[in-house]
Amino acid sequence: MGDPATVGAARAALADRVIRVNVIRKTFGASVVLDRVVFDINPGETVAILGPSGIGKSTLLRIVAGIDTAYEGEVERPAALAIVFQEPTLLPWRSALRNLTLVHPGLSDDDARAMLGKVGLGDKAGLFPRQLSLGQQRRLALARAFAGAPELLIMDEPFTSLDPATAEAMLSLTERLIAEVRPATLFVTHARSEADRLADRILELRGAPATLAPHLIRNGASS
Amino acid sequence: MGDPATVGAARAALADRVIRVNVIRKTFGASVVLDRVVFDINPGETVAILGPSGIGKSTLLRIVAGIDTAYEGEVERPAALAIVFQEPTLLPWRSALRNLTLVHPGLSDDDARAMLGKVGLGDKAGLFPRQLSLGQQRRLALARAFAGAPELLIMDEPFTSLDPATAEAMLSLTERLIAEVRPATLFVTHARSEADRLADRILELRGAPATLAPHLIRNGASS
Amino acid sequence: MTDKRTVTALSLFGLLLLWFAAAALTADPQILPSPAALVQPFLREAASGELPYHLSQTLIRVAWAFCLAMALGIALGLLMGRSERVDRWLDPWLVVFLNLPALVLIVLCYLWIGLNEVAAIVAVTLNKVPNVATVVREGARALDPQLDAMARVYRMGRLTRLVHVTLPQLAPFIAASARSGVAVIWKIVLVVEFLGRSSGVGFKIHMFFQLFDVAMVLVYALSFIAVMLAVEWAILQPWERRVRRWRTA
Amino acid sequence: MTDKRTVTALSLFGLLLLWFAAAALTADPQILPSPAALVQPFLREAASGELPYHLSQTLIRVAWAFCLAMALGIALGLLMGRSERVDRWLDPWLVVFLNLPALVLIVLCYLWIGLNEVAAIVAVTLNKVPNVATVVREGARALDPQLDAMARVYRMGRLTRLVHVTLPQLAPFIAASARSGVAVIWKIVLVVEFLGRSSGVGFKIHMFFQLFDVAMVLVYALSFIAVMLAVEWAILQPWERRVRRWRTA
Amino acid sequence: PLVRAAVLQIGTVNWELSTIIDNGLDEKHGFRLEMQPYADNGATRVAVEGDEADMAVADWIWVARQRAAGKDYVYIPYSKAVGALLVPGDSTAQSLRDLAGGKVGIAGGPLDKSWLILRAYAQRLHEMDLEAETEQVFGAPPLIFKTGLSGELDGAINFWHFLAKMKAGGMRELVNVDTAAVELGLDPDLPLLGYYFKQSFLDAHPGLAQAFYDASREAKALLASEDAAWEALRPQMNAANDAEFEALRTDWLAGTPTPGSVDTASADAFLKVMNDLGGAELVGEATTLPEGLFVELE
Ligand SMILES: Nc1ncnc2c1ncn2[C@@H]1O[C@H](COP(=O)(O)OP(=O)(O)OP(=O)(O)O)[C@@H](O)[C@H]1O
Ligand SMILES: Nc1ncnc2c1ncn2[C@@H]1O[C@H](COP(=O)(O)OP(=O)(O)OP(=O)(O)O)[C@@H](O)[C@H]1O
Ligand SMILES: [Mg+2]
Ligand SMILES: [Mg+2]
Repeated sequence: MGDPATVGAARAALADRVIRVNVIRKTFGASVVLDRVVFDINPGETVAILGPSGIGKSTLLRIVAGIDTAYEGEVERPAALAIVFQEPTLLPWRSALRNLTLVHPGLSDDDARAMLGKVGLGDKAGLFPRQLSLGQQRRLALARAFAGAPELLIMDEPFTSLDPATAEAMLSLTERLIAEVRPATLFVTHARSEADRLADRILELRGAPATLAPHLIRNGASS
Repeated sequence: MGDPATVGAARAALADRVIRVNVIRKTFGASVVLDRVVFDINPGETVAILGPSGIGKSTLLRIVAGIDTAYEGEVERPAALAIVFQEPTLLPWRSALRNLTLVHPGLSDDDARAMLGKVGLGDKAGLFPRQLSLGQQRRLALARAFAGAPELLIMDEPFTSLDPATAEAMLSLTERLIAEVRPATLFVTHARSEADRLADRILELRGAPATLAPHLIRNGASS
Repeated sequence: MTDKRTVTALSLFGLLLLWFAAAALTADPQILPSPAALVQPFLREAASGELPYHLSQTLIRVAWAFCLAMALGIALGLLMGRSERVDRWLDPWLVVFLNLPALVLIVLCYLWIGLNEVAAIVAVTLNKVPNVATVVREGARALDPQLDAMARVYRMGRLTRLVHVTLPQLAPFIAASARSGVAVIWKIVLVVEFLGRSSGVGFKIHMFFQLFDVAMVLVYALSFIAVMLAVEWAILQPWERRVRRWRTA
Repeated sequence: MTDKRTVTALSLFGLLLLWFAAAALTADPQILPSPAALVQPFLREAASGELPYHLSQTLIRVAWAFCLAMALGIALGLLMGRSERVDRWLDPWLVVFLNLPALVLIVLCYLWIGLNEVAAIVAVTLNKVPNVATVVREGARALDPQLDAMARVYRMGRLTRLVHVTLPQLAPFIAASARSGVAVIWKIVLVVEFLGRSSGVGFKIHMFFQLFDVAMVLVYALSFIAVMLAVEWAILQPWERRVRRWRTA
Repeated sequence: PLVRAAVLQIGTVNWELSTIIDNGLDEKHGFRLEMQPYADNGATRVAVEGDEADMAVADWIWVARQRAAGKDYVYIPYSKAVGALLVPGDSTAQSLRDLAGGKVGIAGGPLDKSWLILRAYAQRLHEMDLEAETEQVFGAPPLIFKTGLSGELDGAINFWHFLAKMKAGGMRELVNVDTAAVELGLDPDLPLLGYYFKQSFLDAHPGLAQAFYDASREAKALLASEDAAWEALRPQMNAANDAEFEALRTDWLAGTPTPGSVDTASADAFLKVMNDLGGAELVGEATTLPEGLFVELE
């Protein structure tokens, strides 16, 4: 995790760059999924994306993360990314602990254990992902994203499959992390309450093909 | 789906049997996960299970469904089951439509299309599961469960990863199905509201190893 | 599509060029004749009916042995991969038969069954079955238990499960063992033919090798390879593309 | 553990019984000698040092060819499975080399490189590489794109990705091609040895086959099989169990 | 009766057998001959053993070994052609001694009869252990043929028809096995190669052995006297040129053994030498000449 002060200083020097998303069109075969989805994310800003199931939220995140490159338009993004996929996407043949340390070679075993503790998996370090419940797997995926010091944090419905108490714990953890590392954050959620609590700005995808809703809903509470 | 009246008559003759769950102990290696989880489900009754992430809800459902047989105790269950796993668990190499008709050989293509329409996938019949969004895959899994006429319906967090409007649609659909086919239903949820709305009875798993909470929370609203 | 064909054609052309170069470097037509030197003998053999006859004999044997070995091998591999118990019992046998020299099996088959077509095909099949079983067993061990649970809970029929749940997961393994299978089978057929048949490409190749007529050896070997390329393009690859469609869609 | 060993022992014992029965039925020790008749010749060959010598020669060749073929085959298969472009270019070559008769490759190697050890090992390796590549290519095509995306986004190092993301997914394919690989390699080594080496099990087997001495053929063949069984139990199966642990946990 | 002969498709025996069939010599002697071509020696043996053929060609040591092991094989002579050791045309070697430290290619394997006789000869004449003092490369006949011509070997022992081609290709004979045999006190007229039948087959057809032998002798006589007979064989002889054709023809005719039964005494002597050199590996249980190996012929 690193000392917040140092990380903050490094960040200031390195990455006070705006993340520009400029997706002109994204199609799958004949069907157009995204149409002119254009927005910026400022450094340290948290942006939530809302929208009905199947509209194209995950598709948009994959484009922003650079996984999907078959689209019209371009995206400017930093190199240090972290991502929480909609499904856990762990290495099933490596233990929970190794799933953290392999992805972050700089992370010591002790730090990794501490991180597992924070997401409530302190006693599961040696288990394989298949031996974890789905909620535990999702928390492991969260821990993996938080263990680096990303400049851009992308999360696809990070807090589903969790009971209210655990969800609340994960939300606070995320808030703390964002406050410490100050990454630019882009996340998808279906829960308006989560968006209100975490996001500086809320974008909504609408229509077919999906576009950003004409009036961007702004979160009055923060910034 | 079948005509509700006929199905109801057949059901009365065939399966007015109580489903008895009597799990004395379930262990994974050294760790005991379930301890004396004993309850019945009456024909046509809907039971919700609540509990924190990782407590053993999915494990319990797998035992009830007969997937996991390595436990102490026994379960009496009918033969005609339907299940919605916590993850979609579709056949990735078959189209959405075929995912329904292969599992239910009696289902005509037209009925299957109608069923897809009900879960909002009317125009996705020909797509492979990988071409669907996660929410769409989950709805396909729901459609698969609803397409039979199960005597016991088991669902593991069926309504997550859905936006509020879609979730509401799926909830009503489930209510309608339960009213029509009157299966015994056992489902896991993290949302108290879902439980209150659908369930005749709510069970809560607590502690380590997990047991049923001493006082069963009963849903005053129904039955 | 046309683009793909161009690449394939270019690639084969490159191979031909390499061969021309190698032949020029070797500079001894008895060791490696240039491709041009094969045209004449090829046409002669084709016109005389020798080549088509022996090639068809070999192809019939290969086809029989292939179908038998794949069917038995897949069944055995699936059984062993799915059941730890069966595997424990049959595994030593598999290792023994896998490593039994082709020669031994072939000679025993000929002596027991007689020097006839049945013995030849049985010998090849027995040689190949352990191979297919080994590969498919690995596939069966890697089957997804979740899908299996789903199929069982929904009481899908045996055949439906096999065709729509199990085999699609095994497809890469089956494709692998089919492709390398044809190759291995044809190599064993060569041995079978030279050990006890009076027809077939293997018989001719061995004979021409005894005569040290490398050109004719190559004519026969390449004719078979040409057939295999045709099978690859006309059957195997289109089938694979269809089966793999869901991955790339 | 002990239970497993018992089953294996019983299973091998069953095979032995079957052999006894077959030998009794054949009733011609020149066609199929009974196992008991092999003990004497085996001890004689072992004591004279002949068997250990030729066996070790063959094992060295098999080991070399195996390592080379697996390394090259995995690299090639991975490359072809992951890149459609590379695949399109190399696929025709793969089919050609896959189906080139062992005899042709072996003879060409001997003639080019000389009648020596290097030629023998190169010949076997060239024969086997296409086989491994074919199997591993199927594995590479079935790799999970999601895990790949994850590894790329998190900028995992090349080596880490290979070892911890790619190879574990290829494990069943590598195990399959390793196991059937040793078998194929050893069969080719047999041919290589009888065509142009003066030592090795293949050399002896062919010699005894010329003399029609089935008992000695079996002594040599089974000695190699015994080594393979040992390798299977001492190396391959423990390795597989370790690699497969996550599936069964 | 029908006699099915399992032969190598390219074997030199076929020259005799084709001549028999083409000239109706089989019908003339009261049987019908049919050739079944195979690609490998082993295949012809499997064919006889599996009762798919009634006879094949082998050297009598091999037949003796099988007979001693309990097979009821019997032997009818065909040819006394033996091998020789060739050296490259530009080799300076004058005797086997000069091969010390060199590389010798041998087509028939370590139990090749020519090789064994030459070893005994080297021992007798030069007190030289040929096996210890040279490096042997055993390989398929065509490979020995080709590597020999390429000059990679210091000496080569091959089957006689390859030797003929190698000589035509410029290699030179260093020692002839015939010479070596005489030196060792062996009978050079012993027909090493012959046809073998199952005794039971001959018993079922009395007189067939003699009839077949007569046909064989007549074919040899025909080939010795008439060029036209050779012209008929030329397509299957695979002679690249006239020189090779002539060499093959001369060497083949030189292999004609003296008529009549095999001399058991000299055969026994020969077998003893083989037993000394090759041991059980070569002769198996046939440490002495098995009873009834050679068919009585006149
Ligand atoms: N490979 C593909 N081929 C065709 N259509 C696709 C493909 N991938 C996605 N789609 C379609 O694109 C649309 C958007 O999918 P996406 O996964 O981005 O939805 P989403 O907004 O994340 O939904 P959810 O909230 O359910 O996860 C869906 O309608 C889906 O059917
Ligand atoms: N194969 C296994 N080996 C060891 N432990 C296991 C195994 N499978 C599950 N567990 C443990 O059993 C516990 C219960 O898992 P289960 O999947 O039933 O939880 P859950 O209640 O469904 O949680 P969630 O709400 O997160 O899905 C978890 O703590 C998990 O780590
Ligand atoms: Mg999504
Ligand atoms: Mg669960």
